[in-house]
Amino acid sequence: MSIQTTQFRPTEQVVAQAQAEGKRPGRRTAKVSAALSLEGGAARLLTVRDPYAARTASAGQFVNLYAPDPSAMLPRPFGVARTDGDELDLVYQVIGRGTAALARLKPGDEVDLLGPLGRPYDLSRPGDYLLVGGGLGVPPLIAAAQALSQRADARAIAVFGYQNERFADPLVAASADRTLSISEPEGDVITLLDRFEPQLDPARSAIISCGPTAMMKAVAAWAAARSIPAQFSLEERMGCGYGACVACAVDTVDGRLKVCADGPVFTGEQLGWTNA
Amino acid sequence: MSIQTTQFRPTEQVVAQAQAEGKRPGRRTAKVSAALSLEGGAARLLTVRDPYAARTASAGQFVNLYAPDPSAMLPRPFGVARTDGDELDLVYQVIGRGTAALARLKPGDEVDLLGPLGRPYDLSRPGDYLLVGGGLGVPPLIAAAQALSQRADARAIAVFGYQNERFADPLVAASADRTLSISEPEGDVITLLDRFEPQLDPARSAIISCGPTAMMKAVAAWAAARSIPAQFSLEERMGCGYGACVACAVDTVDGRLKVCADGPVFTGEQLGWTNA
Amino acid sequence: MDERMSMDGFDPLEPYTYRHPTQVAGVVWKNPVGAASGTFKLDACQDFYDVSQLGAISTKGVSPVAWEGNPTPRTAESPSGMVNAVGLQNPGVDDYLVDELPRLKDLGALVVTNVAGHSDDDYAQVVAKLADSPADMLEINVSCPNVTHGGMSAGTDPVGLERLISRLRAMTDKPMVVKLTPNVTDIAAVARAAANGGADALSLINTLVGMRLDTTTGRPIIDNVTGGVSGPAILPIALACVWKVRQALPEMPIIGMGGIASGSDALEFLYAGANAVEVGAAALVDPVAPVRIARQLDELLDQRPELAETLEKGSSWK
Amino acid sequence: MDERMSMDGFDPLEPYTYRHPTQVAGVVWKNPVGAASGTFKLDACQDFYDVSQLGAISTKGVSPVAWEGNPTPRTAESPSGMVNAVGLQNPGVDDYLVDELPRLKDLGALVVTNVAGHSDDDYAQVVAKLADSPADMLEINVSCPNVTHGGMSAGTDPVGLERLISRLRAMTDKPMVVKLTPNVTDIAAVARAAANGGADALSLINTLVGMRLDTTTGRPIIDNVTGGVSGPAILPIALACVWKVRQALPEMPIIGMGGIASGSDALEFLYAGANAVEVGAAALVDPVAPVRIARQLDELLDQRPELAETLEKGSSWK
Ligand SMILES: Cc1cc2nc3c(=O)[nH]c(=O)nc-3n(C[C@H](O)[C@H](O)[C@H](O)COP(=O)(O)OP(=O)(O)OC[C@H]3O[C@@H](n4cnc5c(N)ncnc54)[C@H](O)[C@@H]3O)c2cc1C
Ligand SMILES: Cc1cc2nc3c(=O)[nH]c(=O)nc-3n(C[C@H](O)[C@H](O)[C@H](O)COP(=O)(O)OP(=O)(O)OC[C@H]3O[C@@H](n4cnc5c(N)ncnc54)[C@H](O)[C@@H]3O)c2cc1C
Ligand SMILES: Cc1cc2nc3c(=O)[nH]c(=O)nc-3n(C[C@H](O)[C@H](O)[C@H](O)COP(=O)(O)O)c2cc1C
Ligand SMILES: Cc1cc2nc3c(=O)[nH]c(=O)nc-3n(C[C@H](O)[C@H](O)[C@H](O)COP(=O)(O)O)c2cc1C
Ligand code: FES
Ligand code: FES
Repeated sequence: MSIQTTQFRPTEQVVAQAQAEGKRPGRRTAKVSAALSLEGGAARLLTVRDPYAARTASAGQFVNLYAPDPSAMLPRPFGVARTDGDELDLVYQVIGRGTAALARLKPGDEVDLLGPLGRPYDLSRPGDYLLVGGGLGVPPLIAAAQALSQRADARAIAVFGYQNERFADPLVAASADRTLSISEPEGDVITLLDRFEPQLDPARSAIISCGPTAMMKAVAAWAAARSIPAQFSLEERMGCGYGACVACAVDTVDGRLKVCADGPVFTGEQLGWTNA
Repeated sequence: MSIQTTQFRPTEQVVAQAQAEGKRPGRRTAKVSAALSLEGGAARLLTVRDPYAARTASAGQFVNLYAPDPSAMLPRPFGVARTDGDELDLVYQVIGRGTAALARLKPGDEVDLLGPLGRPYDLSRPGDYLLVGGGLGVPPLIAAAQALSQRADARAIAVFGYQNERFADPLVAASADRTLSISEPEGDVITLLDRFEPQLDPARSAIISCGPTAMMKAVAAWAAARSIPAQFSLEERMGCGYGACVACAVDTVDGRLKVCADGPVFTGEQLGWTNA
Repeated sequence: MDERMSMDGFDPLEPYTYRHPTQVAGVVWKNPVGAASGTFKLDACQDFYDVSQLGAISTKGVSPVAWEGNPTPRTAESPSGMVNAVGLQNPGVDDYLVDELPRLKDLGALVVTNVAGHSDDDYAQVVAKLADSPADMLEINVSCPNVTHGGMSAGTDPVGLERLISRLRAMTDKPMVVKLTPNVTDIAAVARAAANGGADALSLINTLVGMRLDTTTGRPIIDNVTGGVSGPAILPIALACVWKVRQALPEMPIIGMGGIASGSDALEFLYAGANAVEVGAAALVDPVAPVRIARQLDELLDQRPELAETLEKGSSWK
Repeated sequence: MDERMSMDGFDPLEPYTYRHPTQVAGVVWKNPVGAASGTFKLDACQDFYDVSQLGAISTKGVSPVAWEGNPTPRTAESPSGMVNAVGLQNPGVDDYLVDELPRLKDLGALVVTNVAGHSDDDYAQVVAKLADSPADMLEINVSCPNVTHGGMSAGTDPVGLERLISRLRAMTDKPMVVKLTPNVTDIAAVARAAANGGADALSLINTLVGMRLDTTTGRPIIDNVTGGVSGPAILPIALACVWKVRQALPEMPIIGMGGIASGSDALEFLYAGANAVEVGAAALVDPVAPVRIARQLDELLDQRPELAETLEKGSSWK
């Protein structure tokens, strides 16, 4: 009389089999390498050892984590924040039941995961990238800074807005060329963008952004006014995270698309966020 | 949006509060001290640190364990097998989902528990006690042997029948005055009782038993034929284990009673198992 | 944040003064959390907590004479839930009147007496005997899936239900709650019928019909084959039922239940439109759960003055 | 014993020959496990496994024209389950006929095309277009709780259902499965109506109506307010529905579903009376779950030769 939603399947085995057949690896069980609280509890950092996800994820992609609690069935999607060899870092906040269970994980524990999922930011153009993030939207931008730091033809300028604690600054500063940040009493990312504008060459700049929708729309307007191409990573409640259920619809100029599989990254044009 | 069926409540705190008010402590969280496999996996031993249960349980009583998996909600009742200071031992077999989850517990992990529950064996008379157990019915009899070993006026003769591995012999032999056991190819507990009969004084003997119903009924008939008073510990699927739901009914000469609260120990007379 | 920690200091025995009472059909509950029928037994529960701490106690269904219930096994587990087919085993109304009811009242409990029957006459007989009793409210259980006659069938036919409730209504002045089953195509229609018959309040939901089979034998686990599903698994279904009935009957007091295991779950029912809630299965797996949930809800209501004000009206989100 | 370990060696990609086929309305499934409608998308799933490995693929409901579905949020979690209100977003039958269907057939899948409509005419329009298609079976979805017209209402009224199925029956020779909703007082009555209309098989259950509210805002989580509950939480309810329909219609092929997450769960449905099963929510939380379950069931059936023999008949425990 089994009622388990999954089985224990070690990540190495699942991945080896899938790769041999040219398929993507399904849900699997990975080991937790580290679990920390950031800046007095404003967020948490979870490091998971999953060679496949760590070595194939691109900035903007996410992984599904599954709470170590079979009664909390649905996936918890988290943007990949940083990769290091076989390990990947996730930065998250405790919101409800699933993240509370994740926060109890200790190094050596196991956690189920799927991914990497979704389409990454397009970072192919050379130039300056403004990584504009708010709150828990910053993790994929940390990954973008890491990716850009490998390149000679691009610079990463982190522009982060926080409610209070600037928990992600140390994480992004390790890779970004510059890190600007602000927290609510002082202003928001638009305040920072306005301050930074004198140093900006719109023609060779791009914005990639992730955060609350209101913030992203403001960023879209700011970018549109300056004709800076912008990409946005959306959040939506998901049923599967890999494109099977159509729970995560978003209206775009190309019709109703799936945030999980057609996104989470969309251009300002796709979203129709192009009015300054 | 919480959907947890319980909360983490450390056993010391729950017990101290309850005792101060003269109430019984509710469900609480205890630490696992040891978790072993017995005799090549025939059964498992779980040692839990719960001072209240360990110090108040009597032989025949049980505790509810709750699987460390909120989706497996119902209690898993287990007879208390042995107590040592603040710790109690449970001996169990992996049957389904809950016991499979319990088998994954390691020392230092936590497990929720309630109890001790039910009414114990009546061991008040002096004399010889035949502890007749089959399969996973032996745990409460180990506790009975332990209790009887403290007494000068009583002896404990363990009469254990197994399917295969005699996993509980070492546990009961530590306290019993004699340990007789048999496994299926050779015979059953009746075989052993017949063999032991020459050494038995029915007038100063009593039987306490736990095991499969068919076995206990055979033991009841054997005891009735010799006018030996006998007590039986029953098993029934439970909803609560503490007397609230009436899921665990058993027909007795006193009417329909609850196995969990009026039992699990009943006399042969109560059960009407008195025909030789 | 971590809920696991939030009740570390919870003490079911410590004197506690609830700050957020509610009202159901004019009866004041000291807090909005009661024990659900069939999951509370006085002898068992009073060992663990002071029963007067709860908003109300809904007792096990009482029938005209003693019922012995179904054969065992009577219960099986299901994912985040359980299936039961106790079959309303109870000592009958005469025993109830001299034993459990006076003892509950002596202990200061607010008592909702759950009434069971195999036929309209059965219900009438029990209500007649309870009319002058100290019970605070009556709860007519027309929704038990585990008895052959009466039980759920009475709660699935709006016409028959209205007739039954009208008849019982004439027999007593006690506030009368009708307990509804979710095993119907349109719960709002049944709720309206109960209201037309004169119900003062509705309680919902009773269990959903379910079963489990043993894959080693291929046979049902429960002797009765099917039983009623309760526990967290049914929470979203119960919330939708409460919400639908609240939309259909904006003024009707509603006692919501089904899968409540935390103060936050209870609060969700209040937002869906309940005036009060009851805790069933969760109390089976922790005797003090109803008290814990009452305290948790009390704290959550502190932060929601707007809800506390409208609590007695059944404040749905609309 | 420890289930957690039992599939350590499970490889969804390794060639595997199933030993226990089944039949549904004369159509042979290579194993009794299919993917449930609405939880399978070819583009998403074929990345993870070879779709021809499953007994069948039930595709997302197709409507006469493209439907855009409901606004987001479309999903919420519930204990051991989920609530969804996708609202049958799909590109319409014309697109389906030139895109997903031929691709599925090229990959060797056995295709059960799920048919959606807002009205009887809608269903008829889709069935007309599918009549000559390569679809192996049609599944008439009269049980979706998430569309305003048609959808579930068609599946709660036996008279209307019989009329609808009779009409569709006359339009095609394809084996026709009717998908039933559990949100009714008497599922056996609805099943009989479908049979009278000419259904070749029944599939059950679709989701149960449910909702969740956000206790920080007091408002429903899903934009559509209510949605359909699926996942392990509904397993015992689904088993009881299958069992009841099997008792009422001993010869009718039944595809059972609702909460299946393991081979053992699937086996339980076979004992309850199903000839085959489908996996829904479990596939959303592990793309390869249907393949894993098919393998687990295959191994369990090895140990039950008596069941394998009667599998095609829908062998309930009675
Ligand atoms: C593509 C994507 C990337 C994300 N990346 C991050 C990240 O890097 N760091 C981070 O802290 N958060 C991130 N989020 C949000 C994160 O997924 C939610 O905070 C988390 O799922 C909440 O889970 P819970 O169990 O605590 O909440 P609960 O309320 O218990 O969750 C119940 C259900 O609702 C879903 N849910 C609740 N809130 C959200 C939300 N805001 N967005 C989507 N689903 C939600 C959960 O996934 C779950 O299925 C991301 C979301 C998406 C869609
Ligand atoms: C008073 C009492 C004392 C017991 N003492 C012991 C003991 O010392 N050692 C031991 O190994 N076993 C003992 N059992 C049996 C033990 O409770 C079950 O084996 C265990 O609950 C099975 O749980 P599971 O999760 O593995 O099985 P599952 O099948 O997953 O359990 C599902 C549900 O069925 C119940 N259940 C399943 N089998 C039984 C059963 N045989 N009896 C009662 N409920 C059952 C479970 O408690 C649970 O609620 C005792 C039972 C009772 C009633
Ligand atoms: C073991 C058990 C016995 C029950 N007996 C009754 C009863 O006698 N009368 C009644 O109206 N409801 C009865 N119920 C239903 C509950 O009161 C409640 O409506 C239902 O279980 C849903 O709530 P829950 O999910 O919190 O348990 C019983 C439920 C259980 C689990
Ligand atoms: C996201 C989602 C979408 C669904 N869409 C459809 C559909 O289009 N047509 C249909 O007949 N059933 C649909 N269903 C119902 C499932 O096919 C299945 O009947 C139900 O979910 C119960 O099975 P489960 O518990 O395994 O998910 C959908 C279910 C889910 C979860
Ligand atoms: S979440 Fe299932 S398709 Fe995006
Ligand atoms: S198990 Fe609930 S009364 Fe015995």
